[in-house]
Amino acid sequence: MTHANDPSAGAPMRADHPLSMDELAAVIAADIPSGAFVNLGIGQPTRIADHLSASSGVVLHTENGMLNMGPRAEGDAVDPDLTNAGKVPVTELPGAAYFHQADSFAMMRGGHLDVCVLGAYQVGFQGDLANWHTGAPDAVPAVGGAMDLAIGAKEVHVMMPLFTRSDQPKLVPLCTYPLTGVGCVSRVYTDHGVFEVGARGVRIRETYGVGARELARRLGITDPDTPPTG
Amino acid sequence: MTHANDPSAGAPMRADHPLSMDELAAVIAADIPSGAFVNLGIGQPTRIADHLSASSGVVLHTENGMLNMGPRAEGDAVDPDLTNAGKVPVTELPGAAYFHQADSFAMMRGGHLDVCVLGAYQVGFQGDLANWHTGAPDAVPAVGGAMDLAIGAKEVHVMMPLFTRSDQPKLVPLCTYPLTGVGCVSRVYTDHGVFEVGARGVRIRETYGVGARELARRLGITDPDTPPTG
Amino acid sequence: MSRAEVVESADAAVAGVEDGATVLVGGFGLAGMPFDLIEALIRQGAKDLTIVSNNAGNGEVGLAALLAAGRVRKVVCSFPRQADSWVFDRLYRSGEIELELVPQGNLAERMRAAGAGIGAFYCPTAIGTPLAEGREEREIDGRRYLLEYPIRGDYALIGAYRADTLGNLTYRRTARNFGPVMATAAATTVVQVDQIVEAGQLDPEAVVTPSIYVDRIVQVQTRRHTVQGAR
Amino acid sequence: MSRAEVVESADAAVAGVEDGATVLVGGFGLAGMPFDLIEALIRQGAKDLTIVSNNAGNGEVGLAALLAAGRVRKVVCSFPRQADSWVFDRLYRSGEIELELVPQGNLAERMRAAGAGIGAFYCPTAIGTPLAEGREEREIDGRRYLLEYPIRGDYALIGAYRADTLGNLTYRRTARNFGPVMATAAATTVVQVDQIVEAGQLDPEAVVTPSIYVDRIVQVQTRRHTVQGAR
Repeated sequence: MTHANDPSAGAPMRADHPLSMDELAAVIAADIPSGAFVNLGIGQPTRIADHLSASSGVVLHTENGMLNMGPRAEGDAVDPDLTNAGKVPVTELPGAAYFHQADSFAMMRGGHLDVCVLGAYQVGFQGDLANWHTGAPDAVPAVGGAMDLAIGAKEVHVMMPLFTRSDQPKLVPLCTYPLTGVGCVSRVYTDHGVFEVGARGVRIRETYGVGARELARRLGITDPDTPPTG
Repeated sequence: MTHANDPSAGAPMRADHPLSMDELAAVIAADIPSGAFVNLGIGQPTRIADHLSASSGVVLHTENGMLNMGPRAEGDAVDPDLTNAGKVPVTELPGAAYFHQADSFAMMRGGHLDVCVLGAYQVGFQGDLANWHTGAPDAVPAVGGAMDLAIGAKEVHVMMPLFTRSDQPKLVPLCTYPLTGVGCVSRVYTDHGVFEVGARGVRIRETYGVGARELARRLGITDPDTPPTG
Repeated sequence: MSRAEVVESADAAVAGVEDGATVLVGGFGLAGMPFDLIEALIRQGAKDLTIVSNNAGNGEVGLAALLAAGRVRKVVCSFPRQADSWVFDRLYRSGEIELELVPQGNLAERMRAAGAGIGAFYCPTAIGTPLAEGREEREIDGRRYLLEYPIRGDYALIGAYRADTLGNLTYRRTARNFGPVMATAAATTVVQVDQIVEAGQLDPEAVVTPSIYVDRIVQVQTRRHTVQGAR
Repeated sequence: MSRAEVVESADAAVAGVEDGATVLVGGFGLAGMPFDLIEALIRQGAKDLTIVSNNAGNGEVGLAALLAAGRVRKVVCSFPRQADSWVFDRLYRSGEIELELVPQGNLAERMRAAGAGIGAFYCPTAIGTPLAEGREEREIDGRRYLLEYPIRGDYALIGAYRADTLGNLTYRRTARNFGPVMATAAATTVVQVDQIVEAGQLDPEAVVTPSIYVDRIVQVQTRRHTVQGAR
């Protein structure tokens, strides 16, 4: 099995405005290599499925035990025995397979998924991921399969708004929220731009409606690789 | 799941002659509790299957990946894709299930089999088992699933002639052959008698064509539990 | 002996569950949840239970009803917080219930280990996170792992689709989830199914849980529920 | 990317196997052995191979033919000694081939661990025996265990019954044996099947190896052999 993702694969999108989450989902979908095995996290990342064409041959995995998951089920197609990881009724595509939880997580943890796309509270410049717990003392913690995906998928990508409602960056030098995984994220898709992160630090791949220099300044990115235009 | 075997279950067989391996197989078959899940080792123990009635509800496991294995296949029923652990073509009974090797050995090692019956080179008074390697320097060693059964089945029983061709006992104070498992055997069925072995030492349950005192003397058994008659 | 027993009612199926028992409960959200067995367990009355399940109940049904009845001392699960997990949330916030949070893959693999005779295993999940606390760490081939121990149940209550009279099981779609793993990890495995057929009626190639793992089977009119966008 | 490729010949299926590679070879005796892939591997010419398989060849066919061709440096297996394993026996006794003997359950579980991301695991098999030598021991809950590490393959060559065009597999009876485990443990998994069908033609509940584990598929006229009473 070869490495699923080529950083140069996504044709940079030139946008003069911050992207909606739906536009962002289309950007991510276009980046996913044909034939890849992909897990889409609950929440925003599930939108990506709507932008994957059947001809892409992308196969969706859902951690509750299925490969070749189809779109959300509507009306009579709803079967309570067939849901995605978010417990939303979905459908089955030709060539689907069902398996139990130990087999499903063996698949995830054994490095067989090419890409997973997760939501996040924060991502660190080195690729640390925080997406399971705000750390608030009265919060009920819940982790699900997030930590398994973080260490298991060949490529862990994040889809999130770049700033909180109170305008704090969610791409940060060091996460302050409890971690889901260490150094596991390689790419972050946001409404304001796409970032490569990891051991060598953060690099801005493209921006939407903001200049790269301006974005780098707001986030405190000093990497010289950051392209001068946005 | 409850303990499969009751030491008092086998109605003692009164025989005035050493048993043939086939007669011994019948003794063992009669001891196997109704409905038990059983693995029969390659070689002599496979004969036991011929003495299990369908009404016993005993379910045979074969470590190459099947439950509810049927008798040896003959003629047109031979299917090269359906063999026992000895690679002999067998048949399938109603209610059979197939599974792969990791699942099959999970079943064995997880303590789910009620009884396995294995052949042996030697058994120690404390229940040590030696059945995989003579220790001869020019021998090609082979272990298969023997060590997994030794640690995995709830009850490990041995079926063997009590003496070698050169008249050496095979039930011995301490095994001299390389071990398959430590203290794992609880009962030894032989042509001359049946023995309970284990941490408390060896006890003669019944004898065939020889007195218990005489047998105890030949084997060097000093346990006072040994019954006085044979 | 170990042969599975077909019983006449969900009440008969859950007979004997002791106070303080550890009970593995199948289901991912509501898919695969053994509603009838849980309701029978509520009637049966065992208390001070430790429940191992992926979630901690949805709405007022199934596991949530057992929690609401005050029978559960501790929940071991991966994802208690859901849009409709108000029963658990209230008990947790008021300190009336203990929570052990386990990543979903560890939950599954630790039960598999229990069923497979594995004493412990090294897994990279949760390295460097708060859930690594108190766990032994080891580096193998340059990668960091945590040592994880088996999770065993006194009972497993699971839902399946079809059983044959010997106890072989098949499941439906993603309702399969934890059933096959829990069936291997419990001393006594109790299954509710839609349909019981004669031995020989299930395709031996398609049996998911072999009969050796099943102790009691009851046929019920399984109700199925959906949770829309809950997790 | 990872999507399985249907190739036209066994020769195309084994293209690229490097000298010195570790190759997992399916089959228990002759049941499930991928004869056509092995013959293609002999033609392909890779040498100095490490072969991981349950046995070490029967008669003159399959694995025995690969050994006879002098391509194998080392065999990792559980049961080399069989009535008709004369090829291996000769090479072993003359010191021309190395043997690593692994209990059958460890062979399977160590490959499963490789496929499942488990760094190592504790198992009671072989405790107190010569095969425990050099292994780390640990007591857990009063029982003794040995630490076992994953076995990974560069390639897996396996036989299955049906594949769909995506690479989902089903097997036949006990020919299933090591196939599903090996498929998860190799960087490149190559499968010979009796029949390739369109996606959607296999029952999703009865798929044994999901497509994600399969890289190359070739349809062949599988020959089946029996070994009478060999082991």
